[in-house]
Amino acid sequence: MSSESLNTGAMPDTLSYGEALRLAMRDALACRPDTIIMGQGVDDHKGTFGTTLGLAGEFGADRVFDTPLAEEGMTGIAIGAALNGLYPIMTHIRADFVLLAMNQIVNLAAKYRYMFGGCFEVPMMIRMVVGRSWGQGAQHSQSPQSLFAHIPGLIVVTPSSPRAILSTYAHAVRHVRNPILCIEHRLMYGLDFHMDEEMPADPLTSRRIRRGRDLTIVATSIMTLEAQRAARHLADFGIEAEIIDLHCVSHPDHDLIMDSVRRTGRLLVADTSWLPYGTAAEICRIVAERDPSALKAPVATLGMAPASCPTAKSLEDVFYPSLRDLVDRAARLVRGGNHGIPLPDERSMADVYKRFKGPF
Amino acid sequence: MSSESLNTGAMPDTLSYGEALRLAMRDALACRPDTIIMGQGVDDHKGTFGTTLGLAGEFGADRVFDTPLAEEGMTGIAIGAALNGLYPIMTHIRADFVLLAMNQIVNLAAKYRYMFGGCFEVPMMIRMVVGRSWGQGAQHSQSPQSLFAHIPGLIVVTPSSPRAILSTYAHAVRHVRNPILCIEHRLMYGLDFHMDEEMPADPLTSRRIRRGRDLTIVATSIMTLEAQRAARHLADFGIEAEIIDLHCVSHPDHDLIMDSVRRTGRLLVADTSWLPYGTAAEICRIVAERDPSALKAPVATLGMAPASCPTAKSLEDVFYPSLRDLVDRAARLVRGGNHGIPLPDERSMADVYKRFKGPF
Amino acid sequence: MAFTDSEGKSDDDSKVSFESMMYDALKIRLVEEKIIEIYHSDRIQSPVHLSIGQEHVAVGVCAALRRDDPLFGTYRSHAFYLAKGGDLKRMFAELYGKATGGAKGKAGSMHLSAPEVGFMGSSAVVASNIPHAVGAALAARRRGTGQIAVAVFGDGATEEGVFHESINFAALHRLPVLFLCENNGYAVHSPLAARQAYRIGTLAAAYGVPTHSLERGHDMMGIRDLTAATAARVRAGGGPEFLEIHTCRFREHVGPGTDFDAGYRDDAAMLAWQATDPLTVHRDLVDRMTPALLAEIEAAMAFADDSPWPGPEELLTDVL
Amino acid sequence: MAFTDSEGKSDDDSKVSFESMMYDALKIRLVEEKIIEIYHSDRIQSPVHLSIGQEHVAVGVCAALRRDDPLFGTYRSHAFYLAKGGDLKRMFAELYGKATGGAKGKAGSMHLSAPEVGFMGSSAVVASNIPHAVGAALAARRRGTGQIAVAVFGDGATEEGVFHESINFAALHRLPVLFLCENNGYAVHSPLAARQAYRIGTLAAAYGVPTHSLERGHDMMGIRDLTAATAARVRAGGGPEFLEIHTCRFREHVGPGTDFDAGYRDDAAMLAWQATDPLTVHRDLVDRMTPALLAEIEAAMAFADDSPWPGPEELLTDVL
Ligand SMILES: Cc1ncc(C[n+]2csc(CCOP(=O)(O)OP(=O)(O)O)c2C)c(N)n1
Ligand SMILES: Cc1ncc(C[n+]2csc(CCOP(=O)(O)OP(=O)(O)O)c2C)c(N)n1
Ligand SMILES: [Mg+2]
Ligand SMILES: [Mg+2]
Repeated sequence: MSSESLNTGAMPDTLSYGEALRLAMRDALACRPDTIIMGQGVDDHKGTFGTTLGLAGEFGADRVFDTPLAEEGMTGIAIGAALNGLYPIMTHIRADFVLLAMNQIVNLAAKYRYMFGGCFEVPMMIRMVVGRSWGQGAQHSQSPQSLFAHIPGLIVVTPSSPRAILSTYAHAVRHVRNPILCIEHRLMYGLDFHMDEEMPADPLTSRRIRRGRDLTIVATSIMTLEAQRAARHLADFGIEAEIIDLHCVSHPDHDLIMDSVRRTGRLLVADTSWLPYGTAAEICRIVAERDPSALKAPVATLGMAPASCPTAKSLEDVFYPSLRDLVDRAARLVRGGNHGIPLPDERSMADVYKRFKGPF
Repeated sequence: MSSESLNTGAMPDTLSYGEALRLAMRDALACRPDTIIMGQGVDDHKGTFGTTLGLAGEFGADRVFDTPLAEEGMTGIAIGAALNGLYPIMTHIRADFVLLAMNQIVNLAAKYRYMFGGCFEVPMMIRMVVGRSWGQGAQHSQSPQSLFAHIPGLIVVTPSSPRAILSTYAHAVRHVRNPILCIEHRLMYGLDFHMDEEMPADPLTSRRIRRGRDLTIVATSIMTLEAQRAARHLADFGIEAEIIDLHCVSHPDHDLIMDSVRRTGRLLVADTSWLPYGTAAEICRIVAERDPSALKAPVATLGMAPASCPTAKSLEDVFYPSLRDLVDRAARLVRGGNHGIPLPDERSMADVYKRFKGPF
Repeated sequence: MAFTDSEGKSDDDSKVSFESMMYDALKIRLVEEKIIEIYHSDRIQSPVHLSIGQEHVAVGVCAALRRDDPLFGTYRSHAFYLAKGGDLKRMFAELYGKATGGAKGKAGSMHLSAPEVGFMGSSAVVASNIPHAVGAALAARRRGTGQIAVAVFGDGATEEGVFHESINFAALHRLPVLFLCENNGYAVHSPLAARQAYRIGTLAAAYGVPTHSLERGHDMMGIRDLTAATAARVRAGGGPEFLEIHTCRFREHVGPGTDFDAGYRDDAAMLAWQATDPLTVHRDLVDRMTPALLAEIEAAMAFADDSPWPGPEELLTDVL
Repeated sequence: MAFTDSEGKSDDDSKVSFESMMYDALKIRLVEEKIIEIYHSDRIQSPVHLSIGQEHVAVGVCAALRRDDPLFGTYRSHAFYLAKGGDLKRMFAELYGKATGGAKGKAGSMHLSAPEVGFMGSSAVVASNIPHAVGAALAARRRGTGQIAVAVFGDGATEEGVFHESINFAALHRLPVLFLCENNGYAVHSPLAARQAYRIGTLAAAYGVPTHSLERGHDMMGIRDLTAATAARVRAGGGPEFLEIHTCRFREHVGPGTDFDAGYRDDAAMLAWQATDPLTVHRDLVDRMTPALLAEIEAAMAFADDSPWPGPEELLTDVL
């Protein structure tokens, strides 16, 4: 956790992902008078899954306000506001809708600073929620980190815990003068976490969240939790996985990844999106460009199946990699096909993080 | 070249990239009555850099028509037309503008078939031109293949020759029932090519365009030409490069790549976009997942510098990899840092393919 | 029988009768009430956006369309799916995520489709279906099919730029499109006043598109007649037209409940609507029709229950 | 001197004088004519979208703005850059791709900026700057700066959905924005009739935004006065307003040439415009002012010529 003192009061021992987001939003408004939060429904009784609840009342309806349905326009408006002295935070209840604003994000927000030779800065935050389970279907389930991380000028994070949220968002609001895209995961919103995690001083990087000698798992977002579950299971059978939470997918810590792979010789990447041209590809690039000879086995990768997300639960359960898949792939990586390690039973992550059940 | 008989008359010995595009467009209109071409300026006296010139006159203003400035809307209109029996071809004079249509392409066109369980098909083509040189700057120079190739349901090609254009477009118009995105490169439009190239029967794949034992170069779009220039230079000094034109970036030929890398042990990827989360990353994934032990050295990658494209020529010249860089990186890969191979002189590809000079 | 709306007027035989529309509307209402009833059982594991209170719009409009007129819907499409003639068994199977669903379970409630009756799919990205209708109309004209294409969308959808782009192109080329805006006054929990500086009808008219605004969205006969007259002009080549039909969503935006306790709207308006709702008013007709419909619904649910889940072999079909 | 426009009327001292506006307009004209003259030399290696024929709009509008009013331009922004007070030396250096340019050569002709005089950048993606002005106005109001924000765009830009989204939000929140549409009748080579089913003024008015259409885009005094009156209301909190100013591009869309031979428009309209162009009409004033301006331009070009190229060390600065 960074040294910032958040405007959040005393920190409890445990906190849910959603509560952390609300604290981060509150802190952003409290720490600078020029922060605004804009998004569809940010001031309604649901408050963006609770994360903006009460903030319009506390900080004023001119600082936390609803918007028309106009993703491209509102993103451009946020950019203009940032250019004239505000710190806008935009929210999207699904990351899929951010594709409507791709032009403003990629052609404008990402480029304004460079294109004008440093004359301008565009400090702003775009929050978006990745949907999963309960029949989100093809248009409410995408996780677009690689689309943004490909573009110079953007910072992209996929926080996997309240600690990561608090430190990253506080740091961004205070110190980052570029657009930052925060890709949050709906399935984590209701989960409680212990607050004893360490965070690096600069939270815009990757971090190791578990040490191990047998393989390296690089994970994003909720796959970090899955990796930890898999690691605990594997440990019962003598396999020690090291886990790196990629976190800042646009600016991962290459050294951290490489050092780990050099030690373990085995790499598994677990991402929330599709594999081609995704995070799995990028991690492979890092290793292949630096030192592929560090690999004692081919890299294993896990992500969404190469299709749109189906709605039927029976298909969704196989569309996403399960804990079973993760354990099996990790065990194979270390011990080969006949690894003999029993696979855990749960079929679907959504069943485990059960707090999320429709309608949305 | 596929076995299709194009509606193009006898084929000359040499053809320019731009003329090939015009022939392909003419063929698309001639081979099926339901083809339409829609785009800004397709019927004007410039005719999309000549590629749609005269076609409105020949096939009718209801089949080749200008559109308002409305990329998202017009893409949706093309989708609707495809759903009701037409084969729409859309044009964009710069790929950057296609970002305005990202929602329709990714959330709709790519998903319509799968999302509805195969009830519908969306056969259509979206052509877009990558700008380079003559101060195109940050917003007229992007090459978004990786953004699209990440999405299941889309087919993405980066043709590097008239043969590739003729066979791929003819095949797409006749047989492909999904959206195909054709990423064309402005610098090649005016170049003449010999027509003696071989094309695989199914042009939606990658192909080897040069054999060599010392290293494998995987290239996209115009980088394929650069790779050939580099290979000729390297050959003078005893290094034989094998070149694979990735071509169908969404569906590259994994076996072709892997077989080549197994033989040469060395891999260089040369792409027209940024490296992170790009084509270079994807090729590294293919090798790392299959058999990284085939690599005798770290993979070398070449693409745009990690910044927006600067306008000043002095910066643009270093923003893009030069022939020099390509030769140097290839030579290092094979012979190490002191390779002793003299580097060719040209600073910039734009100076070589000189036919392109402003204003646009 | 108390006739509250234009259904009292004498009816042209060639038109779909009031009774038949009541049947369709009741069917939709009962289907959605059944969905509410079983939602807790988790047989439907997906978000449901109910049309209860708005069924009459779908029924009235579809009564005046040709079966092959392509219509593009939204995530809130149970009503239009059924009004256009979509099969009930396949619908329940789709809601249940079964292989016998219209889309083999890949679509669910938000993405219903029934191409065999011109129901061309439902997109859950607001306004994204509007240009599809325009494109379908372009194709209809070019292919000489005589179809008119219908874009169905809510008041909120008119805020998206693509609405503007779509209506401009349709008007410019005088395409056979019917723009149908179901104005229920809310986008999720946001009232019109928090989102729109314009009046929807005025905006549409600025494109030179004839617009018709109908306050009484429960008046199926009125909707049918207005749609029929409008569709005839559109079909005859008169260019696109715009219908705005005011209506009221009785339930929460998404999910099976009500949410008048949430404070963003009170139930007074809803109660006023309910008082004129033909499905409330015509109790006798409703009572008469209900048993057969319930039996049909039970049969559809049984079909869905008995149907298999799509197996893993379905995961990668229909991609390319 | 033959007064053809409202410049004949008596002039309020607090306002920028006609002579001073003539000076600014002439400066822009001469700068662009110089660009044409040297374009073949390849000193400017980038696309140039000239404003020749349209300078008066920029000059008239900027004469009525505060220096700190943020204004957002397009790829066709030489005129607005200079009219807003941007430095000529830095402009030529930028066009030449030199390190002393306003953006160190990273921007070029399409992306001029001069934040010190409120010229907030130029985007080459049509219409993409419109929401920026709206956002800047939001910030101005919240921060109490007293600024009004100006979005400059062409007729074609109104076709993009983002225009609709932006004006709706500005109108809804009554933000201090001036929407300024330079209607030159063409987007590249396409005439309005091939693109728009609406009249631009009518469309803007549908959002409840007061719109003013000015036919005579060469009438700098008229533009200045209209803008001043409009800006005063906007600044006073009256909400956004919309100015449509008709004008004429004398040159090809992009590049230094003319293209009346291409057939998409004939030169009759252009000749009519030229006949009332103050820069043609007021020859004496023009002749009097030209030498000093040419000297200034030569000096700026010399400055640009003598300036260094940005070195490779600049390639990766200003990214993060
Ligand atoms: C582009 C986009 N933005 C936001 C959403 C989230 N969303 C789903 S429904 C909805 C409200 C739409 O309101 P309206 O068009 O009036 O239709 P209604 O739900 O009232 O039928 C919103 C904002 C979305 N699905 N797509
Ligand atoms: C989003 C987008 N689409 C297309 C283009 C290509 N383009 C550049 S200028 C232009 C015409 C714009 O016309 P208008 O807005 O009237 O401005 P004008 O050039 O007449 O000043 C077009 C289509 C672009 N730059 N951006
Ligand atoms: Mg609504
Ligand atoms: Mg114009």
